[in-house]
Amino acid sequence: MAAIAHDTHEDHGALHHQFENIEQQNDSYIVGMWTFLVTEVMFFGALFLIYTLYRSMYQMDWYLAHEELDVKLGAFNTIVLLISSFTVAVAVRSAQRKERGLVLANIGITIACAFIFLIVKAFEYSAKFEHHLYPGPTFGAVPEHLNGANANYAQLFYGLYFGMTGLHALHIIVGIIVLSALFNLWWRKCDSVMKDYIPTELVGLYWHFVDLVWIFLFPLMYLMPKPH
Amino acid sequence: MPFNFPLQPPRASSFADQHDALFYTLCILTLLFTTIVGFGVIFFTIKYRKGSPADRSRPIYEDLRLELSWTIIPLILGLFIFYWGASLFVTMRVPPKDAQEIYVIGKQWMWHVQHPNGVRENNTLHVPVGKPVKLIMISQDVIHAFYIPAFRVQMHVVPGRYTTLWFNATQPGKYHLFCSMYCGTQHSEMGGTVVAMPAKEYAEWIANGGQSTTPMTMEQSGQKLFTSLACNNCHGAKDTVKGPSLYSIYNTRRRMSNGELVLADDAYLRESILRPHNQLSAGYGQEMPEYQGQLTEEDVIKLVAYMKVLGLPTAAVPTSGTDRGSAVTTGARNSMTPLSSNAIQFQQQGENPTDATPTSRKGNLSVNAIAAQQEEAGQ
Amino acid sequence: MISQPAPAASETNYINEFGGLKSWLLTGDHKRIAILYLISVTFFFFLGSVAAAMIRWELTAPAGVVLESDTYNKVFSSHGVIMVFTFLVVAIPSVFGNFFLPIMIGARDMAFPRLNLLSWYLYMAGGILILAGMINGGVDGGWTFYTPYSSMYSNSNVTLVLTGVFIIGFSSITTGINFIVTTHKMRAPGMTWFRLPLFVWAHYATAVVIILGTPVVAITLLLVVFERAFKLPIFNPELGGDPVLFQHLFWFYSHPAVYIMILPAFGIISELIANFARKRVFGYHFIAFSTLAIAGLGFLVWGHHMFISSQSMYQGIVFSLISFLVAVPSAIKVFNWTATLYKANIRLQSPMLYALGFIGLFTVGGLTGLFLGSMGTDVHLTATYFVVAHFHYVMVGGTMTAFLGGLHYWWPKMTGRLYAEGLAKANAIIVFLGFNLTFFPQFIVGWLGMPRRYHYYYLAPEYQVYNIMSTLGSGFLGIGFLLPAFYLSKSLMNGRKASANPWGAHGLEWEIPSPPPSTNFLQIPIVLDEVYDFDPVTEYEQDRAQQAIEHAHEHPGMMDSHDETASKLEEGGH
Amino acid sequence: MVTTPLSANSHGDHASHELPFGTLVGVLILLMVLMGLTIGASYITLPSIGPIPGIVINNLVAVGIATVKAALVIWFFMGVKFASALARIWVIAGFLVLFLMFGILGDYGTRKFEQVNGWETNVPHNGGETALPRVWPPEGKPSSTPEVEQGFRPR
Repeated sequence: MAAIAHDTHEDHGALHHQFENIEQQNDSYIVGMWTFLVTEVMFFGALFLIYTLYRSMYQMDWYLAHEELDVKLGAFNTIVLLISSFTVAVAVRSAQRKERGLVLANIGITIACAFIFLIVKAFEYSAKFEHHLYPGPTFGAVPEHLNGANANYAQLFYGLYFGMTGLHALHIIVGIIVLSALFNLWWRKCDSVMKDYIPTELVGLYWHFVDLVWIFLFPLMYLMPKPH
Repeated sequence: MPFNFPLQPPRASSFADQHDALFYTLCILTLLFTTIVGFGVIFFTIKYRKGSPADRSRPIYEDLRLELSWTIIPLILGLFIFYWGASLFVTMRVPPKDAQEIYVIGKQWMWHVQHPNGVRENNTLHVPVGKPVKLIMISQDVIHAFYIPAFRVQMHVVPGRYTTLWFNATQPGKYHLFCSMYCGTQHSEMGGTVVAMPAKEYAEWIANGGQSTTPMTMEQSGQKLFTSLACNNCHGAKDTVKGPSLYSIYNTRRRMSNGELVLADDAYLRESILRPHNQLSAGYGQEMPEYQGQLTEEDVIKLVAYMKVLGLPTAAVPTSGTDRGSAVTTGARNSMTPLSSNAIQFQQQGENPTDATPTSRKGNLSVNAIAAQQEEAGQ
Repeated sequence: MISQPAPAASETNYINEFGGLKSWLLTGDHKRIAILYLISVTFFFFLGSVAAAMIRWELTAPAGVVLESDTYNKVFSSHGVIMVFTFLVVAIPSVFGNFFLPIMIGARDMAFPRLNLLSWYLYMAGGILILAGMINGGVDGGWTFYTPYSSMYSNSNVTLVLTGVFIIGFSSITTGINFIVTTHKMRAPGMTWFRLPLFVWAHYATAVVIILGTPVVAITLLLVVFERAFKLPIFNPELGGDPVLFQHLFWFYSHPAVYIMILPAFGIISELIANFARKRVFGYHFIAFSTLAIAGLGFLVWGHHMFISSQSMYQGIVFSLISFLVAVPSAIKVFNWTATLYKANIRLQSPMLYALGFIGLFTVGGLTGLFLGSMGTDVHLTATYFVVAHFHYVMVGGTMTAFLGGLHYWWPKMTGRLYAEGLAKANAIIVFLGFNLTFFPQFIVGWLGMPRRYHYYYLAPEYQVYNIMSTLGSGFLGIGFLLPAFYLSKSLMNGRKASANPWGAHGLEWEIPSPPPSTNFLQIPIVLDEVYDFDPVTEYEQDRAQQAIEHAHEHPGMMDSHDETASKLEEGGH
Repeated sequence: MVTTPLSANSHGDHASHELPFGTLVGVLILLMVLMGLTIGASYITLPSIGPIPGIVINNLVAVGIATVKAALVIWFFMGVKFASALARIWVIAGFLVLFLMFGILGDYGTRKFEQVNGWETNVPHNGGETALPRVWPPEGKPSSTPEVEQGFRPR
């Protein structure tokens, strides 16, 4: 059977021994990736749950605390991530069309975007650290940066801020590693990616998820409406 | 070592009977179904064992009626039990308006109880029989759980949130009081006695500011103070990071932080209770709160008397059972002394979470164990 | 099933085809990974049992025997953490699921072999971290790690151990992904959903629960780690955080986790009952769907662990209601297994003994669950030894018994060797009796009000007698767990070679040689017949014939009706 | 060749799944526009509608827009549009269980109906001194959010 499968599809990558044919293999990888993304959804979901609860408890203090975050930087980062998500989509498309140049270009742009995002984030973090807005005994040592928010609830807010954006940044870093590996494979014209678009697609799916998380993080962290 | 086989806890509250009714109903159901299944398994296993001459023609593999019957019947039974349990739970959860309120603070590792008129006691709860009592509880550090098996009541005591618990004691007597939520080293010792007394006696007891009317030796009342002020939280059987051990300290020479040797006589003990920071034992900071103005001279004498016998061969320690009700009584001394002392301790812990002060309880145990056994003998 | 060339033809199998430690540590073969898992979970189970023995010994006296309270707290916490996170959650899926799920559906391997191997390495990494934490200083707080104790007050190695648990969580996630994709995508031609053995159904449901539940506890425990390491004040009540929120998130996983532990056991028991009763499982569809129902409803009952934890009374009522609903599918299973025995041909071989024991113990365990699901009684019984007993009836009496049953059932297939059946039968009985002696007294002492996790109970010395009984039983139980280690490992050295199908069981795994070849199937089978395709009548006649022949050999010369049937069968029979 | 059951929901040749470049660009632009919308919406305070306070509506709008953006990414960029039924089931299952988990909030929503009064007010002798040793309410501006008044924590 496996032999037959090979005959019907000349233009695909290696068929692993446990699979019967290439559809089975591709489908398995896609479904597997989605299953993994579902676990990621639950992973961040718990954090969003905590966020929702505490924000509903301490609306005003959190509003005051969040005024310290820089919406402009946040928006800029959102744009960067959206673009990167787009370029990855294009990369996958080009991978399906086997246009190596386009793939390389788009993956390159994506990696660049990821780095820009991280750099901006680094600036934001360092500012918070200067203003003693990181959780811990010295939190709120510079009271004017609390904007009059209750120090304890503000600390809760920044705890979640660092927790969630930090985990997201971690995912970005992992993304950079994976994307670079993919880029390398395309660069070296490996069959595993040249003949089979699935690896590109999988990395794409992961990157889109990272983007998804930020799509929710941005309004929740940076854009709290004033309680009234 | 009592080797009788107790089969049910005492029933001492109005909940106990309702609760036990449900409990035994469930026991019967369990017995019933276990018997059905067990009998079925054994019977079939024998009848249809390999090669047994039983008729196996026309075996059945699916039978909707059968499936539905053992889906529906357990479901109905379950819903019935659910309704019963839930309604009982609601009665247990919603205290009556006229319930007398008693305030409980849980902290590592003691229960601090405060009666409405300010009478305080530790690890002991005196309640009137026949009157609904509502406990308003909160924890100072970790989550504890206030559990009185004889009353069939249990509730978590959570930091940062008040929880309530109410019951209506029906039988006078002494019952177990446990902390049933793991809370650290001495979790298993964070318990004591619930004393249910007739309303009249309770009124007297309250009126006497929590003194049990029976006279006590100086050592006994000293021990009561010692526990009620939570001295043993820091001054255990061995020296710990929090405080030096006071066991058989009397008439020993102590090295002070300034290097000099001091004889631990009555004067020294009194001084270091009232103004501990004047003479710090070597290696200890100023953790201990000053009791100057918090304790009467009488209280101090009682404490010193207790310290004289503390840590001697336990037989020599005159104890008063587990009735360790506090003796902090009148007006000026109604301030929150024992609490504020722990307040300092708590804030230190808050800043330095990992400092949870493991202390050996073996020494302390001997005293309590004696007490427990005496209580056993008493009952 | 059509397919396989004559079994036992192939001499090379997954064990001897490649040699050397490296070939094991870098293998992608699901069977070898299962063996790696078997060794590691056995090791961890041993450690957990040692901790259990220490607990039991310490509880024989009201004021403790040797240990300090701190040590005792660390011992019972280690017992909980090791048993739950490194044994119960992992054992059956990662050993038997890994080994037999692909074979049962007629696949050559898991969908993602390298992911499968990764999951073992993650498991070992997590396990080693946990052990490291326990060796240098230990950990306390119990396996539930309630905040704020675990996050702010415990001065033990909570951080290290929780990191280990976090990593193990990802190990089971990868296993879950593998199971789901494999079950969906790798089934052999003709292996329709309703031809799947119930073992596969159970593992599919388990995988779904793992996928959806584990990440939640992973992030929750990670937040506790962050709180300890970076002062991230998520559950800190001093800053307005809510410690009860931790319990919500923790139980949102940890109640479904109970089903992660018991569903695979259901799967094994269904296999054993069907194959040793020589009869298709009664109500196959009901068992299959009840498995899914349990997996689904299991996500809606986490609050029944929190009736008295200051959770809202109203939500508590909802949780209690759903808890009673989830009890029904379990009842369905038990009744169906019992009904399967009707008009069957029951062989009381060692795996079957474990299976029958399971039915009894799980029935008690499940029914005592009602005491805790009904809110009124839960108020008194929760956090006492009643809960401990209930949990152990389900987990030790259920999962552990099923694990032993499965181990005995598949040992010949996994190793190609037969063990001493007599000893195995005796052991099954020892385990059953020892277990009941250990844990039934705990029901009573819990009902009397002895709180769990208590080191001293000198305040209530009347509990002692039951604790002593329990400790006695645990001795027998210990023997029951050591004996198999002895005779199974002995069988490896000088056990008789096992045929492809020593039990006369039904299922794809019994149509390939034992031990199986590296690719399981020389050619992918095409499944044509139904699952558990036994016919009781013919089975019965064959049994009679066999008996007759044995009988004839015992008493040559004497002729009786048996021999006639026998000769008849030998002419026209097989 | 024997058809394996998976081919029931497998989609033959994946190469046919590529989106037209225009669509991708369109989605990107749409996402940008929506982002601008969120930022704008966060600065205007919406009026309350009936019982629902305006702040809630503000939040709903913000989350709603984010959800639309997420849907766009999932549907087009991540190609669920073409993914197998199985993959779609997983997407749905994931968000469904996430939704279930938010049932945790039900606890906090219903708890206020049985709120427990603290004792400062009704302990006569200690003049409203809190029984809690820690400074409570904590330093800083006392919070003015309605939820807090409703007894999420002792006041």
